[in-house]
Amino acid sequence: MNNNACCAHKDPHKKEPEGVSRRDFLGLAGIGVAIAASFTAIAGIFRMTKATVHYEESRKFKIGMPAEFPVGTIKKLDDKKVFVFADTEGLYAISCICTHLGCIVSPTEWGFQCPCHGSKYNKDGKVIGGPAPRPLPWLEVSLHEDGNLVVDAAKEVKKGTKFTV
Amino acid sequence: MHRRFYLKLLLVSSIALLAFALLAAYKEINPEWKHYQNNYKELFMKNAKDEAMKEKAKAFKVEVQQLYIEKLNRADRCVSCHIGVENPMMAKAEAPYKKHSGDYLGKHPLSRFGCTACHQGQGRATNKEEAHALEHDTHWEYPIVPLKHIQSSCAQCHDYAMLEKNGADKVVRGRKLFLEKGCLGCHKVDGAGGILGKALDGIGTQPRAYFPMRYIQGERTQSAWHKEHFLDPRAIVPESEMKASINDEEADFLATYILALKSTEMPREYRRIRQTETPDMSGEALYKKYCIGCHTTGRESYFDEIFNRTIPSIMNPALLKSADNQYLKKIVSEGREGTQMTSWKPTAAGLTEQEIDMIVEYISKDRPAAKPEPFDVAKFRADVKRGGELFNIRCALCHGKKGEGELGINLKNPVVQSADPEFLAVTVRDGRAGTPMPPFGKDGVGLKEQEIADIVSYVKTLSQKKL
Amino acid sequence: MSESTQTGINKFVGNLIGIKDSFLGSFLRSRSLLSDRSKAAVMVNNFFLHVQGAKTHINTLRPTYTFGMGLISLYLFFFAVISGVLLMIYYSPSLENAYDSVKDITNVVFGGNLIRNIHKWAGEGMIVFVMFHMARVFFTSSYKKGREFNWVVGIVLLVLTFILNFSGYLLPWDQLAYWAMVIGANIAGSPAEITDILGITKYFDFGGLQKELFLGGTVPGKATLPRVHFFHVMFLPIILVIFLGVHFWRVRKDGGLTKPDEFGPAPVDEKFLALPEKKGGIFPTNKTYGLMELAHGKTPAVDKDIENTVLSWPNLVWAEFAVLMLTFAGVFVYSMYINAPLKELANPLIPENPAKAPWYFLGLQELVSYSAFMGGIALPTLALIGLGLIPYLDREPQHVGLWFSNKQGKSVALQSFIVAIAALVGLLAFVVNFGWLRTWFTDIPQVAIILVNPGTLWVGFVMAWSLFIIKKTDSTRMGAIALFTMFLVSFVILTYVGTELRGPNWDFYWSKSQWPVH
Amino acid sequence: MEGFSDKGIVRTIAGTCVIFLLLFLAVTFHKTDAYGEDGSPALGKKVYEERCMICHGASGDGKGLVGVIKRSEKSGRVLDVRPRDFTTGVFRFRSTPTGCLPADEDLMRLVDGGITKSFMPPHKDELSLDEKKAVVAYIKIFSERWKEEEPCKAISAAKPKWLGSKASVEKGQKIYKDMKCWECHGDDGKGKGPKSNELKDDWGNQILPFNFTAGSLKRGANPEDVYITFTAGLDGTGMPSYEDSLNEEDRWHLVSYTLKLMGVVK
Repeated sequence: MNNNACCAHKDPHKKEPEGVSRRDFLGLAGIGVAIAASFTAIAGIFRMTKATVHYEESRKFKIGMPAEFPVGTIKKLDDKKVFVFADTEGLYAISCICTHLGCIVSPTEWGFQCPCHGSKYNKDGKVIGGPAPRPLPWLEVSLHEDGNLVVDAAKEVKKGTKFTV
Repeated sequence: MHRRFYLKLLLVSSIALLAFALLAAYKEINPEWKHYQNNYKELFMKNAKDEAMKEKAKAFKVEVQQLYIEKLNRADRCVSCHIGVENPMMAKAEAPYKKHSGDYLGKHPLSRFGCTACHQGQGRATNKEEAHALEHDTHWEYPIVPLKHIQSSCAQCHDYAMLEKNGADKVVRGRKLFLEKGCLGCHKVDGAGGILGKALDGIGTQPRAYFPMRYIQGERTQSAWHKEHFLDPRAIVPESEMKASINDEEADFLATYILALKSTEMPREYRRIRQTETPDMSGEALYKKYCIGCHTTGRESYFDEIFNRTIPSIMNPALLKSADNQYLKKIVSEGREGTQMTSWKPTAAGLTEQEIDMIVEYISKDRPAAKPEPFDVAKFRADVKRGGELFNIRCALCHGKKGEGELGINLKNPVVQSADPEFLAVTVRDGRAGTPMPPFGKDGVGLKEQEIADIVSYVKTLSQKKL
Repeated sequence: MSESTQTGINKFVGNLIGIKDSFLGSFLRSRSLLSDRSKAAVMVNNFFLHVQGAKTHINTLRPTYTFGMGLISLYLFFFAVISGVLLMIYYSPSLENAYDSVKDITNVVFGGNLIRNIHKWAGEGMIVFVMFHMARVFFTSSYKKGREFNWVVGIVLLVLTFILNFSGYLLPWDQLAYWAMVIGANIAGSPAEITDILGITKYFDFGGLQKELFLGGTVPGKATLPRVHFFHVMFLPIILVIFLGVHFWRVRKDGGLTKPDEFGPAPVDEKFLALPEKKGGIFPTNKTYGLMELAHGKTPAVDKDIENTVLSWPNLVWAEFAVLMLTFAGVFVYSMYINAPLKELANPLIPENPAKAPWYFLGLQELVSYSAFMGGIALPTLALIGLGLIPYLDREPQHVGLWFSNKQGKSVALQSFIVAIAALVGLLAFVVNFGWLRTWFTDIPQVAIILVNPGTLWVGFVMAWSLFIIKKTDSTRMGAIALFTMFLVSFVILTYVGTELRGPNWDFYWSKSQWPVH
Repeated sequence: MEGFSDKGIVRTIAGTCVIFLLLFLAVTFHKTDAYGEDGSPALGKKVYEERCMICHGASGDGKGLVGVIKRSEKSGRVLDVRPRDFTTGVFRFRSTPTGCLPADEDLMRLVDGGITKSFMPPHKDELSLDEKKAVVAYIKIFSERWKEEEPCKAISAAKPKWLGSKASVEKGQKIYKDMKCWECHGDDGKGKGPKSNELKDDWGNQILPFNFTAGSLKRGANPEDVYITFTAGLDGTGMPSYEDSLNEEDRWHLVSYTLKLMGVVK
């Protein structure tokens, strides 16, 4: 850059490096920072719309004492949207939220039926008909230190895992 | 003159619009409730005796009446049609102008309670069909409570002792029936009760969609459902195991009580639960609460088609002769796994230890003095294989090859498996009088004591057999 | 008396008397409406009227050309906005009061039920008339040279109309609303199916993001209603108005509505034009000036209206005003007799059975019942992109302004119509009777069902068919007609199947009376 | 709902006809292979004492150690179930006309299959064929009638094609009304007719008419069994034989109506 920038003409003969002149640099920098600033603002706006706290009950809940689930029980905990079964091998919980689009499946003699789009599951939750992409998730059953059974609706376990008291 | 299409279109549309707008305006200013209020005004003027009343009648203003109750978050507009509900002169008028029956409005002023707190129905509606919401297509979850079940709303604030004294006989009778028919044997309420049926906490506020209406003949409302379900449970819920022999009148009372089990509480200052009467803790009351549903009198054992199993006679002196209270208590607490006999301990069905003791004490009140002849099983060297053969010939008939039980009781459950062998041996030898279990010992089939000991040892191995 | 010599009082009184004229003059900015020039001025100088040109082509005034579809859609939008604003006075978007406030509107507010019905039916009417408008624009090939981008803006408007209607029926927080939110959110979240298969959900869960943005959580609840209310009342209408502006501005820049190339005014047009007031005089027209107008033709036209146009005032203004009142009357009468639905209060435990969306989404619901991602997102997006690209793939300039272009167009449309009905009905009958991959091979991996399902098969068939038509007729226009006809047919058939033939558990029933009561 | 394409329907009808034919042949052949008369009496006595005496009593009079078993039906009625008394030779589930002794096959069938709701357990795989023959022969000693009377010929039952058709059901309903079946079985077939409470069997004990809606018939639910019940009647109970009062075709109509009450036929 020649130093007397204010009024000197560029000397055509003196070969100066093909760089960016000061005025262009300032212009480019201005535009660059403006874009960066607006993107940050937009990112901020989007981040703002993402709810940081959910007004929902916790998805880990107690369902009662083991004795309340003797062998052969089939119980639908309505407000928790979970089926709890007890058979000779142990206790297990299957979520009743359809994996297709979130309706509540209802029990039938051959398994579960979703009322919204016709997805069908067998007794273990495996999809046997309709558009459901994944089987009904089996949820983790564990024992709370105070002796109550606890189901964690957020933690899916492999099909067939049964909790023995 | 103008053949112009658009001008004609404009004219026609505008005329149509104007006409329908006027029609709409007319319909808007003549809603259903205005007709009722005009009739009421005439009636009021006719019935008004003295001058002041006449003046008041004339000054009556016809408009939407609304009772807004902040604490209950209700805005009831029922009084827009039921306009004469507080007017003593309307005592003899027919509905909807009739004065409210009894002096209930005296103690429960409209301004503080509104109507739907007790009568349910759709308070915000301003026409009869939607307000009463009896039809399914009114899309309202809480149809109006029929008058014969209206007392179910009293229990939201009053305790049953007070209700009994003040004539709320239907819901009180309903509760007495509920506690005496053994409903708690299968249904849990407030944490205590069996687990075969659905828990009944808050059943009174369940929305209409909760009840399967497929087989209902009458009205599709909660109260009609309960009534029909009590009369024939399996007709409404085919796979139900409900054992209820309830006649028509009892069904009404029970339905009223069931509707009184509400999950929504009235705010604190509305409630008049002064002193909750101490629950009758006597053995008999507890027996009626929990056991009578299946064991009825407890005197005779019978094979039940619904459970597909024999229900033992738990107050049978023959049983009490050889079974001591400690064994009975174990049965009541642990229940018989694999059968409908639920475990009643505090962590399961929720009875306290003391309650279980009271029940066992009540059951064993007719224990005969004589003790059965002792049977020292220990001195016999038991041959389980021989016991197995004998079991298959003699016992499998009634108790099932694997002891899962059908006519005979289930022998696989932990209570029998861990019972005292002498008790089992005595039972096999003497049989159980009053039940189909015959004596196999010397004064019956005539098996030798060694054979009985073998059978008992084989019975003890039944729990390993997979069902 | 000149101005300066008058006394203050006289001036004041003079102005006071003349206030009527001075105000009117200032307001209307035009003097008597006799001469052409003043009629043109009225159009140009008025803020509202200047959206239309000073002169209008005779073809535009023929009802049988556009049937006023676009106009009706616009007016329906007006009525929806006006009634919407009125509803906002009483509606409260909080979970506890939403349902009660809607009940109050229908029960107590004076005219409340009527206004709510108008808002609902104007909104749904928009969908009907926007679809007709799109069909009219397409079949009169009014998307050609210069108007391509306006067609794309039209597609955006179509989508906005659907989403506005969707967010609308979520607000009352009744059973339909709650379960529509659950299903809508999960459709939005269905890309997670794909990211799961690709195993990248942990890093880039696009589905989850969309669902979170819409619900404000994982389940419709306290945070969802205000968001939907914001979208429905503020965000979407503003965007729609912006695009509307662009849409109208471009229509004007592209020279108003399209018109057939060889156009001669037919005697029937007389009915649609205002009679000339001027009875005699040299010039048949009211032309009192030598305004040189922009003429498109080659030969100078003297004493003949330029390019078969007439003054917008009063012709077009009357026409538009008539359509306005027609639309208003239509919506008003419909709303008086048919109530907007309002189901039970939302109950997260008991889904409705059948859980049916309003009619215009039932076609989509049928596709969704085959695969959530494909039916819910992929196929609709593909359809919209396909529609949007039509003007860029069919650039044949001939036959603009003629319904179905020519005789061949009509036959291709008819052919495609019949083939579409036969094929789609056959496909649906097959699916209903014999089920699909999942019923035959229960262990089939989900990706197979996502890729091969009745939805994808049908879209594939439609594309193949239109390519076949292009090959056979050697004209992209014909291919476009085939494609568009099949799109309309499938929309109608799938909607009918979803409305009439689907019952509880989305099973097939011939009639509603066969539904098992549950 | 899985509908069948035309090809599917044709294939299924053909298949069922073939199976029915085989079944029919098996049933007819099965009948002719008569049971041997003998079977040593000692073995019969041993088996009887080990398994039957406990209920049917040492003298076969039905008063064994087990005594009366109470049964509570689904409809809430409680019924006393008593073991069969062999001394009178009166049996209910016979394929021989009313008043006759049962054929050996009848007894063998009862020992094999047992009677579901009367706690008579099945012995299909507990006893060998010889033991069954022996015990069937042994119980004949309890009643003199076996010595005096000649066994009668079994009733044959051929199922007509139109059984269960709409017309047949309607005719059956008319017969049900005319023959006053509803007096015991009730209008809805639930067994609660006006006279259903004061019915007594030959031994004077209360007996309740069958509840068609409760499903399993003791003798077996296929139409032939129902037809035989109408023709042979259930001796010892209130159920008369309609062999003479109704011709064969009417009886088959009555069978159609019964199947409808039981929900077997739509």
